[in-house]
Amino acid sequence: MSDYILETQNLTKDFKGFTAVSDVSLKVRSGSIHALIGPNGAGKTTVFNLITKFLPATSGKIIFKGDDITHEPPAVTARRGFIRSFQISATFPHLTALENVRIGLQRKLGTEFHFWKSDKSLNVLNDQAMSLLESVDLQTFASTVTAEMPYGRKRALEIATTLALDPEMMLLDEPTQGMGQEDIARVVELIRKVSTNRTILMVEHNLSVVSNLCDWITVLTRGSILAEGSYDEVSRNPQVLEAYVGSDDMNDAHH
Amino acid sequence: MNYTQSQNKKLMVLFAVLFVLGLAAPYFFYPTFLMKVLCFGLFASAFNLLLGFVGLLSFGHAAFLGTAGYVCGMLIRDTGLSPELGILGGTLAAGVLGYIFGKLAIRRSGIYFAMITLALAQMVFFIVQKVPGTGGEDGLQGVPRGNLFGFIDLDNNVAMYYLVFAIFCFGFFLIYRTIHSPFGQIMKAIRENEPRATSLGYDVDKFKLIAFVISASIAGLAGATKTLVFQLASLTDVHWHTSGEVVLMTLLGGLGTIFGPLVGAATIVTLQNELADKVGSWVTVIMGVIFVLCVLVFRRGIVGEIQALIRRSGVN
Amino acid sequence: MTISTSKTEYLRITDLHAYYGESHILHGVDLKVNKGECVTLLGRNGSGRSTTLKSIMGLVGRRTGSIMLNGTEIINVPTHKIAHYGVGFCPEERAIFSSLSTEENLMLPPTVASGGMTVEELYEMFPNLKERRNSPGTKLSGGEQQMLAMARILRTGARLLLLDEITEGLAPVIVKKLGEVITELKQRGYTIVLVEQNFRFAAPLADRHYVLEHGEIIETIEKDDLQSKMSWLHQTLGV
Amino acid sequence: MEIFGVPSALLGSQLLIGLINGSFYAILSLGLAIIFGLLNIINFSHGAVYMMGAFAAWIGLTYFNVGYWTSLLLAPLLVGAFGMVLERTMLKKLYKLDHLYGLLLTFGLALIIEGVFRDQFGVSGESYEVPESLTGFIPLGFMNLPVYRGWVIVASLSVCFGTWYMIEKTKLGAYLRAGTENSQIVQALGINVPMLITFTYGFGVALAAFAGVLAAPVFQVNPLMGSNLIIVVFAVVVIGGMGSILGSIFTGLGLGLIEGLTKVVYPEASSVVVFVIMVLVLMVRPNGLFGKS
Amino acid sequence: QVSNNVVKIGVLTDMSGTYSDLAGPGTVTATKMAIDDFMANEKPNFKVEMVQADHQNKADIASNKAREWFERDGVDVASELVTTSVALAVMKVAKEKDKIALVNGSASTAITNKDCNDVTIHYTYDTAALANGTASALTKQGGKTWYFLTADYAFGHSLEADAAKVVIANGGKVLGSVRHPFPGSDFSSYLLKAQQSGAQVVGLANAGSDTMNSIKQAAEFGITPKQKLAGLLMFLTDVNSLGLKTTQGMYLTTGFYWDRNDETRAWSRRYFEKMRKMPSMVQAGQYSSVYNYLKAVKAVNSDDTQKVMAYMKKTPINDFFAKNGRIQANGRMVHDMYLAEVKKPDESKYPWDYYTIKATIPGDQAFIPLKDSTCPLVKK
Ligand SMILES: Nc1ncnc2c1ncn2[C@@H]1O[C@H](COP(=O)(O)OP(=O)(O)OP(=O)(O)O)[C@@H](O)[C@H]1O
Ligand SMILES: Nc1ncnc2c1ncn2[C@@H]1O[C@H](COP(=O)(O)OP(=O)(O)OP(=O)(O)O)[C@@H](O)[C@H]1O
Ligand SMILES: CC(C)C[C@H](N)C(=O)O
Ligand SMILES: [Mg+2]
Ligand SMILES: [Mg+2]
Repeated sequence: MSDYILETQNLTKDFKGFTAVSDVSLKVRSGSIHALIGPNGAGKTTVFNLITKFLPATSGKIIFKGDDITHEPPAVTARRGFIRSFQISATFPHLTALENVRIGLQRKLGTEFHFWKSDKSLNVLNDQAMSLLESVDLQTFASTVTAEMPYGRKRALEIATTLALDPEMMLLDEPTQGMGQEDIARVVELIRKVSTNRTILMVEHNLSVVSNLCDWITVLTRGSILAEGSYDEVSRNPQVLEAYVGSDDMNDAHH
Repeated sequence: MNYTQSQNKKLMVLFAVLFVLGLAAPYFFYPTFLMKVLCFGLFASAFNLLLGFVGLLSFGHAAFLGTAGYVCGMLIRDTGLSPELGILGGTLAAGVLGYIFGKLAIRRSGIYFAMITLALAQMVFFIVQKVPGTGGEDGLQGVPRGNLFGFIDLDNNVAMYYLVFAIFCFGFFLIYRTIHSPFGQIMKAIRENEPRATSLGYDVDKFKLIAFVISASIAGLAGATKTLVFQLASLTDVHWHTSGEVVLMTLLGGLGTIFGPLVGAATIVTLQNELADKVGSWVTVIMGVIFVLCVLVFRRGIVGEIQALIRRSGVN
Repeated sequence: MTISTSKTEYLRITDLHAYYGESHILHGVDLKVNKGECVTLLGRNGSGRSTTLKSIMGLVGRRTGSIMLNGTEIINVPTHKIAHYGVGFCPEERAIFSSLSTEENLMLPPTVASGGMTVEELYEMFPNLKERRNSPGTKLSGGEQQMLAMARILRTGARLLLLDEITEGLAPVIVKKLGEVITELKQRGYTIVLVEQNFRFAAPLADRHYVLEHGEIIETIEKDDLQSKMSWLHQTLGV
Repeated sequence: MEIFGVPSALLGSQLLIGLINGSFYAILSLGLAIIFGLLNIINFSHGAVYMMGAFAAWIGLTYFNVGYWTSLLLAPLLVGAFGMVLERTMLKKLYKLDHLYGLLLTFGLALIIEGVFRDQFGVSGESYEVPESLTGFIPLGFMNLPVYRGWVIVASLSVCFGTWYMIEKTKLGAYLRAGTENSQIVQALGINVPMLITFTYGFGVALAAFAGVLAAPVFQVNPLMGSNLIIVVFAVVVIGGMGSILGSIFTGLGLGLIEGLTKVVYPEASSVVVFVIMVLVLMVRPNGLFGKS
Repeated sequence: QVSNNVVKIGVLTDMSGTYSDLAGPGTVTATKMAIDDFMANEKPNFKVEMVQADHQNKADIASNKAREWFERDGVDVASELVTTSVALAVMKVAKEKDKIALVNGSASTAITNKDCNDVTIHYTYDTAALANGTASALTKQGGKTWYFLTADYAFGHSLEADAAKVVIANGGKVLGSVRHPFPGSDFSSYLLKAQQSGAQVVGLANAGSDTMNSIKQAAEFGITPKQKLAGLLMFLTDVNSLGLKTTQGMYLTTGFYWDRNDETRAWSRRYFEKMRKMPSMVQAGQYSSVYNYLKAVKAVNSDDTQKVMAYMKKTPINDFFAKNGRIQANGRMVHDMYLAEVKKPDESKYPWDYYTIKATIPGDQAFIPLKDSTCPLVKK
């Protein structure tokens, strides 16, 4: 088994003659936090959609822990422990925070198709759900209906729900987008905390977050990989500076 | 937690009261009318399970009601099966049909789902009309009620009533249970945010399919029972108007409420029964006005409005 | 750009309350913007900044109070007329139309006054858009849509721009470009209300900052006082 | 010569007839598609307003001595105005809600309209004569095409393509399409959306009324003439792709043809064939033939 | 011995659907007239009440309603029952509850043949009588080759079959037929088929709006006058709404025409006063059947089903509707039918002056003779 938990080989996506992703070979090391950055329209979201099978690839392969998952349905991939979050917050708005997390936990119970059982049978999951909520600092919101929670807390809840599946790898699409500074700090801490024993691949424009958090960075432009390396390496790469930052100092790009 | 517990207690009390009322009802009301209300109430509840709790608008539910009715009627009349087996057979047939519909329609969503179910139901209509033995336009007439388990004479209206009541309670409880089950919990999640549920590893289509089959089977149970009550299955049962009517019943009673469909069914059945004779051809106009008002003013439906009223007075 | 015009009051909001259904979101907002000024609305998520902008456009369910635009009361004016009074709104959700091509999106809003930017100027400013001009609006990437939403209102000749989180999701290179655009717009005499998370972006552009919390203005900071208030801002907003 | 055991002359004439029916489907489904597109409402009363168009022509002729050609213009205007009143007073309140409510409201309206007409005019309906200038036949060799039916094709195709052009190629059309997606923002960009919506609804209704006037000389003018048609027209819109303009036009014509063929081969099934096609199409193209995902 | 001293008559009809013009509210009025006239003329020692309901042409609604009437409301007779499926459903309930069904609007011969029972009277007309009138007249006039346009349901099939039999019996030939979905609106493609067949007569084995649209479109495609159109079932109301210009010269068979003699005129004028329309045969038949039923109740002084039925079957009917009408063992009321030709517009002198009666078809030639009935009640 290689060090890489996820690999793409020559991944390509054409949209009616427009190549949004071309020949991307990406390697994500187990246990790392890996960032995907690049100018707008570079193809980051598309790469994400391809990896999670929300879009079919035109050509190329996706390999997760040595298995070719290119043509697997999304739910099956998810059950391998490979979970994504969405660019816009994805919770179940009319369930309480506790119930949200329980949805994640329920799969392990194996009773998801039991329509003849009482839902009281789910209460055995409450303790576990509560401790997950605690881990993201949401214990006080346990019986709040999600729709009434502040935005930043919803993102945290989403992460807690994802954690309930105990995923080996998480994909986060702009996890801090639309957040205030305070929430950003909270989410960065959270990501750091949950990254132990997990691999994280994220798209992020906020370079302070990236520099703070990420072990490895891949820069995309126009659908192809422009550069890869640690934050320091990448931020010194003149091509990256020109294409992405538009000045000669990466720090200008911090919010 | 406490709040929901006391809610639950209230609900249980309500169930008990209604159950007792249901037992006493045939001594105060015309049993055949009550049976019609119960059959349509069950049908609408089955429909509500899909629309109100899963978010799928099926515009072809009459196909299940009708198919089960015809199958049950033919089994009893033409092969001499006992009433309980006839009902079982009808229900199974609706379940199988539900599986086929589901397989074909489930991947579509929103209005496309509604339309594909409508189209499939139209085909069922056509088949029922054409297949020999259904009686075509005349309907399947003269189905004997027979003896339940060989010794309860169902020609007695009161006996028949208690059978229908028992069937209704069973179906209704099954729906209630499904909504409040681990399965129901996932269904709710799917309705709220489908992509998210997929990304958590749930096979969304499979859940919807199961819900669809449950709903179709219960609709079938209602249809088979209805055939036994009226000793007749007709093209009306498979006509798209019936599919539309069940939407109206559910909405009028209160979409996504437990009792709404029953109340809606009772209201519409009563209106049709009573109004038709008093106002003649204006009945459609009056029905139209009711729907318009219901949509413009009482959107939550009868039960929904009452619930809202109670909640508001409870808060104050 | 004489002193006198820049001192003319262009927008004044007094005691503005706004509601979504039963929830009361704004609790008496007061603010004012002079002609040619750029002000920002700062605050945490959910503090009501977007709602303030939407209230000006008449896109909120119910409002009370007063909104004076260039001497006219507009609180009861229908949304489309407000736009014709010269207000351009760039919403936070971008709202690019998928059944329209990029160029149709750009050309959609009617011209409300002369002096808007030309299409050529806009394409020069956002070359991505030029390249994707014929592709359907929502096939654009998140950032491209953001550019388009901004470009769309620069064409119309609107003199008051309400910009909600325009740097959101944009690569630094574009953010920088937008900064230059706004500076230029200010020079051309546009009046701008900016809602921003990206304080680094907003700070050098603004003449004044309003800080909102729970639907109320809790602090007004003039440009010159910014340095001295920095630590307070840090505390309240985490910037 | 024979095709499927059917003489080719008969086949030719049946296809032509199919096309004529298809042109009714096309105008009706076009109106439905436009309304669905902008208002997000499945206009169940479309059949009823079609009927109103036909009755408007009949009433005009019978009581006010208004001729066919005037009716062709006047009836859509009147019925369209009636539609606008409905929109202003009722439909307007439903835009933020689920499709379902619009469907139910218009269903209720259809019941009311049809009920009132039934009470006034009975169900047997009334006869409307083919206008003098359009009587007679065009000999086509394989059949005698009534001039009036020829006119139906010409009129409906022109109206359909005119409408298509307006929506796809003009600025007004761009407003419509944008308004379809996010009317609030379109309004914030300075376009009078409520007015646009009212006119669109009126226009869609007027199209149906126009079809009604076209139909009056061919079919018995009858309070229920629309309710029998509406389900098929729904199917057309769905097969074409909800809200797709071109989709509804082509599908309308195409289905007319297919229905025509069915009437040759297996006439009893001609009322169900459209649903079979709908299922097949949706299996392969979930959003209809011309629909966007 | 009339139970509760009240005779209750239920009028179960189509109040708002396709058949509401030819039956519907008009039959309710006719029933009321019958009751009022009966009370005034016969001065019975019991009361008569009427209830009415709209069955919307649905067998299930009809059977429900009838059940409710018989079980709960003490109704003695369910009457009118337009459309065959309704009639058959109600007949079954009536049999089960031992009450009477008076069928007027429905056409199918099944009512007095394979589905017959001993509590039903089929009063006004049936498909056999229609065929024996129109089809035989036209065939005899030289329309030897026929093509049928048939509504694809029981009634259409039955009408086509009966007419075809008559055509063949009279030396004609059936070249083909096409079945159209019911209800339909565009008949042009079927009409073209009929045209292509070259048949001399195109037989319309359908009813109501289907017939009307067929006639209208036949004119449009130039089928008429080259080929002759036979409306096998047309009511006065149909002719009224299509207008004479379209229908002129057509033959039809009817059980009643208002302008036939003084007696019919007198009654019809009274009806007209109330409805502002002349009566269809169904409406006139409804009056006659109800009136004669009440007379039977008075005669046997009981509302007991079997007693009343027995009396009615042995008593001839003589009124403005029928002369020497009699009810056969299978429930068929046998009376004279009339072959009518629709007038040309310029022949029509006053409102509702639509028909010229061409021939009277004696009852025993019009209806299926008892010996040919397949009704199990008929002892052979
Ligand atoms: N479905 C599609 N059809 C056609 N073109 C598309 C489609 N989806 C994306 N594109 C194009 O592909 C390119 C890459 O888009 P993508 O969304 O992956 O960008 P991104 O890197 O996530 O950018 P951003 O940071 O702005 O979100 C863009 O130019 C976009 O216009
Ligand atoms: N359509 C709506 N219906 C109900 N409540 C709403 C709606 N839109 C916003 N709100 C609520 O109004 C409050 C203010 O929202 P607003 O969008 O103005 O905040 P903001 O300061 O712009 O923050 P953000 O960073 O989230 O954009 C929030 O609590 C939000 O939940
Ligand atoms: C014309 C109708 C009154 C006849 C009816 N359709 C029947 O089946 O008898
Ligand atoms: Mg992106
Ligand atoms: Mg905001």
